[in-house]
Amino acid sequence: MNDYVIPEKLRVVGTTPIRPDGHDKVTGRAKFGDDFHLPGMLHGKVLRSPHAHARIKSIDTSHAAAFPGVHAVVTAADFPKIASNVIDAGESGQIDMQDVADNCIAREKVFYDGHAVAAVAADNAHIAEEAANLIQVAYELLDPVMDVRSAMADNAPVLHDNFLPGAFLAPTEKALPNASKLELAMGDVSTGFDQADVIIEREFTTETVHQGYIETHIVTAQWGANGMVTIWTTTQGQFAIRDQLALVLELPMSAITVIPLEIGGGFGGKDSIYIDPLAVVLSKQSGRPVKMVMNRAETLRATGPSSGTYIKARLGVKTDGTLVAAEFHGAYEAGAYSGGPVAPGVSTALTRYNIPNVKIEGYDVLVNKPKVKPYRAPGATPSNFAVETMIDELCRELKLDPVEFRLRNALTTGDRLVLGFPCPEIGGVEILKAVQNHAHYQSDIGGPHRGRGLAYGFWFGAGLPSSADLMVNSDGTVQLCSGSPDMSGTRITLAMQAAEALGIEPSDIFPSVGDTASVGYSFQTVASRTTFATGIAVYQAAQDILAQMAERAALIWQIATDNVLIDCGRFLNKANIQQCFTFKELAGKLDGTGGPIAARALASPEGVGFQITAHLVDLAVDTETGKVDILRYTAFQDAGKAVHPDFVEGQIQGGTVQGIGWALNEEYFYDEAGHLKNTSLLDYRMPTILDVPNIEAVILETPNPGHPYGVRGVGEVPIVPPAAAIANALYDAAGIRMNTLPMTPAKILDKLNSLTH
Amino acid sequence: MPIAWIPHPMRDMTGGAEKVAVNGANVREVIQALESLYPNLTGLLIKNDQLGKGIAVAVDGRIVRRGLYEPLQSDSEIHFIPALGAG
Amino acid sequence: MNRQQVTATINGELKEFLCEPRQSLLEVLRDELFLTGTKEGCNDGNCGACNVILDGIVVNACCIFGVETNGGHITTIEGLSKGNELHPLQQTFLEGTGMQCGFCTPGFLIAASALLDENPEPTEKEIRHWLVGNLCRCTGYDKIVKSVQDAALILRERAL
Amino acid sequence: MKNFDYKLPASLDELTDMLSRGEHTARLLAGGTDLVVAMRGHRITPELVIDTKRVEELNELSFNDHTMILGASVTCRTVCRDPQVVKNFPALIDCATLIGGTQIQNRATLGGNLCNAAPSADTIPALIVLKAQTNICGPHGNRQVPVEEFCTGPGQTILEPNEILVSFSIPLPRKHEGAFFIRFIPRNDMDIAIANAAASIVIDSNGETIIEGRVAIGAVAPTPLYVSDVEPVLSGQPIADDVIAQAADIARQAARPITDMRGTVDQRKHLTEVLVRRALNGAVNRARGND
Repeated sequence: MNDYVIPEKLRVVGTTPIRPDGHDKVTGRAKFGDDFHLPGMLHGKVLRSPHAHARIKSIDTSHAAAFPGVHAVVTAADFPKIASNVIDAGESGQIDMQDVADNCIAREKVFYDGHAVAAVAADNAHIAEEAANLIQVAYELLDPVMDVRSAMADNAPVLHDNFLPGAFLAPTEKALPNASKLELAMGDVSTGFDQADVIIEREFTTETVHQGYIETHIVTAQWGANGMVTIWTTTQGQFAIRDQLALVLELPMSAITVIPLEIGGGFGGKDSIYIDPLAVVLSKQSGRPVKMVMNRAETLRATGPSSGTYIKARLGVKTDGTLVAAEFHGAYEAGAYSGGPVAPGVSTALTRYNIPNVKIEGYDVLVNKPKVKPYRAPGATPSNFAVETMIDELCRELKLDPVEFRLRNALTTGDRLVLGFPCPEIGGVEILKAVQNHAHYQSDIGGPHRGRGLAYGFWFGAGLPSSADLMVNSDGTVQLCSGSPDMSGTRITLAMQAAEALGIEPSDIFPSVGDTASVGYSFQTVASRTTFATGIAVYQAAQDILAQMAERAALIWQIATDNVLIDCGRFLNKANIQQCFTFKELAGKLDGTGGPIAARALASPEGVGFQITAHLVDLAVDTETGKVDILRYTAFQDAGKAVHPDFVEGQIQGGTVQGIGWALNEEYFYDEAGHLKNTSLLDYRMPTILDVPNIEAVILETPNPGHPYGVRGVGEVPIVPPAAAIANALYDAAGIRMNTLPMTPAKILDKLNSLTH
Repeated sequence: MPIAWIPHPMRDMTGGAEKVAVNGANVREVIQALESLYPNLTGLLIKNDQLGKGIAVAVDGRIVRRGLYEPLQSDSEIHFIPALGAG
Repeated sequence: MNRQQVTATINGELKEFLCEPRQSLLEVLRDELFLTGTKEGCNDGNCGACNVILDGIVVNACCIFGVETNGGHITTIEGLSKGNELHPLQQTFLEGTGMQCGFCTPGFLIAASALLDENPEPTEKEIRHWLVGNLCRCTGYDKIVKSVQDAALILRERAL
Repeated sequence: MKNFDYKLPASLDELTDMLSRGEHTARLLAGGTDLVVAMRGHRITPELVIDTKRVEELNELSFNDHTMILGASVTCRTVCRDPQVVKNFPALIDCATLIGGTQIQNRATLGGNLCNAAPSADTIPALIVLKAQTNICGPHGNRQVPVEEFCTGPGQTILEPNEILVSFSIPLPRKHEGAFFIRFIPRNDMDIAIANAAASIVIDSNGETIIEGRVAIGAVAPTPLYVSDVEPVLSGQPIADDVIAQAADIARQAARPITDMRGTVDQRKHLTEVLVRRALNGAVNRARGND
């Protein structure tokens, strides 16, 4: 696959047109998951396990079924018992559909507080809720295991009796009761550590967090008389929902149409099925469409989250600041079923530095919590927190400037990654130099108990399959339909790329998101991939449109197609440049020259541009209470090419604030029996508008040759460094080294107290 | 000849070799060549004629979508890496 | 069951509807009147997605029973613009990218409109204090604050 | 949510009459910001909900020479926008502007906050140090109870069946009196207090000696706590750091918190000391007119 020649001047890419879907969103007209109504629609409600780990002995649904207004009640017995079947689920990695089915409705055991056990469809949600509470379930309680270290200990309670611990490219190890192992290495760490002048080894723990989208999970399902199923839902991937539903319900994929509605945030958490199959079977049994809405408590108890972790790392450095060896051990919660973010988490732990001798171990660990889901740069925030705070410690120890230290060790284009292959074009050095030259870095911090922290972050991103359809209307406007749900403005960023390629204005293009019956297959909007990968599909479809248009011009002029010159929205006869059509003029002639023109492209681009970033934060700490106040925050990031700079800035700001929440206050709080205690947005403390300052975004552009306009993904990496940057600033402010997330006031106070005692 | 890089956990089975030059027009043929050189590897990379669970392939620095059927140049580098969850 | 008749002026129109006492104003708006612009994010007063103006003040529609609004005047997001003419806040949120997914946007717009009605020249601090009951998970808030500031400026210029 | 009947009485008599019929388990509805959520979570399941918004006595906000009468159903919003409250009771403004966001403050009431009787309730410590009395109306007549005696446990109050909280009587501040409320939460807003504290101080005209001081603390006991032991330590003493520190230490000792997901015993006791110290200093500043 060849690199693209990126044009020096771009006409549309890099501007900031208004998104076409925005008007409906500011007027309340946009249809999100719960805004969809069908005549005769019933409302479904799920009965969830109150226990973290238990065997289901019996379920009595008779009282619920007899409750007035109830039309259907389902349990796992109403669903096919499917065989193990591992599929590639995009950002969720490889998942076993048998696990997915069991997660949707528990069959033999419940594996977490909130695990679905039964569901009811009734005339309204109140009746459904009352009826669901009448279902009687007898449980045999089992000991739960709530953290990775307990789960890996000898004699730990085992979640899945038939669990086979996997090991990446190594014979399966039976030693661990609930964990699979992954190992990566390059060079020779023992030699490396022998060369080191300073070696530090540290341990870290981080708590489980949730993606925290404001719209919960909502689905409406209609079982048609002909056995065709229609789903209206809020999702990051309509095709993923369709495929998973088909596999879980043993239906042909073609029998299911998934219509994606607007999505009220996802961040990785809305990429797969939960209540969807329940709604389908309730609809089948009742003969009516069924809507199911998860409330906030259900969303926190049973969806998301992202892994809690235990990390142990060791770094070796020479006195001149050269990193010579690193060992990284990371155990990530998988939740109730295997398959968490351990691979990207540990693979990105050190990737941004060029370290010759590296050994990495990762563990994917089953615990009695919801099956973890991707969350913005899955797995990278905890590993970055560990490594970047250790780097800061080394800088202090060696009295080296934190930017200089990172510059000395920065991964540059062509350096080998821990995965083995050479790093493609990367602008890390440019990012670090931008930090050095920025007014924030050069400013005085001022005031007591104030500190400044820096952290450097990396994320791979992904390509994956995407589709785009373009259709030219006779007035010269263009319909653009992609298979990628739009979470934050990708309709306009795709339309801009089409406009750039076709030589027309973005306002001439109407972009939409297609359902599974009307557009080509696409993976989910995940992994910072839509503007990049679907953008390439759009670009390719646009090239096809231009070629077809050129044929029409050639036909009209009676010349060979090769003699048509395409120049920025104009078609010219090379031999006689007086003969010229604008895009619109030629579009008007399609009817008499062979009919309408459309093009479809399915792309699966491999030239993913890696994401690199540095975050700089100033904060103040109240040493009597442990409260942190973020004073100033600057995020530097390489966008490759910012298609819509306002939206790139928005991604950086939003991701950073999620990272600040993870750093300071967000955590799942389970009691000893494994009950989730903070099931509301009061106690699951996401940052409010008063908790963060303006995040200044500094966008750099080192083009990605794998994209026709140089685009890199931008969405994920902003969440990676905030925790480490804040921890480093806390050391600067108060002399404390934090080794846990979140860094709550209570933990900060404990550290401060241990300093004085 | 294409060069297959041996992932760290498999090097016990290749006598410590980090890189092995083997013939093959695509990834599948390279793996078959590796397996004939190192029978211990059999079953680790390919199961049921598919790449094993959790394994992805990078050819010349790109994580490729055609997996076993990715065509190779005579100087291609092949890396077997953990599937990053699209990461 | 015991459905009660309620009469309220909603977005300038007198509406009569029946609702069960247990139905929140949010449920009434969305499920009975199909005004689905008002959103449910938490259903316990902690996110602001369900903000509406009731008798001139901004409230969480999830924490009010529909029956409480008998005789009341309610403005929802659907009533913020005058016909097709957007409210300056709607314009600035649109042009200033004061939203990403757009789900929390109606709640922010309603709350911000109540602020600007009371305080035409709010400081950044006043804006942040006023909007603290509105959660946004996408934007990091900066562009929301700026959109409110820009709208305040437009409104002040119009008032001159 | 379980269904229920909803009534909107137009007078106190009508309200007490509805209650006294005793046909249903009834709850009074003021702002609803606690009640609606509790009913949705099945923590409270009344058969009858009586809306108090039309009852004049519960919505009164008036002043006479010595006292403010604050109806139980008066919202935080109304309190915060009343110039006389702002002038006379800045400590009430401190707490009324902290309860939830703007939308919650627009509905939430001080009477509701007291009757909800959460240990962490943010308005109760301020009401205590301001010497607020509750005016209670019931089948056996009216009675007045100091706010510090009103709550008896989490969610529990001294209200007898069919008794209702009508209003608060709060004495207007004396000369050189100042009061202050402060709480500690992990975020900057929208949280339940991990600990909170209110203080009121009367000082002499020289601004050097404490004539009287009161301290109340919250989220550190089953009910908001009036720390009566502080008063003798402050009375007649000079305004000095060590005096205030001693008072704060007494409050710390009076705190008997629990460990839960929001905070630990040690953290809460420590915070009580810090917050009481800061509240006393804040009150002194206000008493000196330096707000």
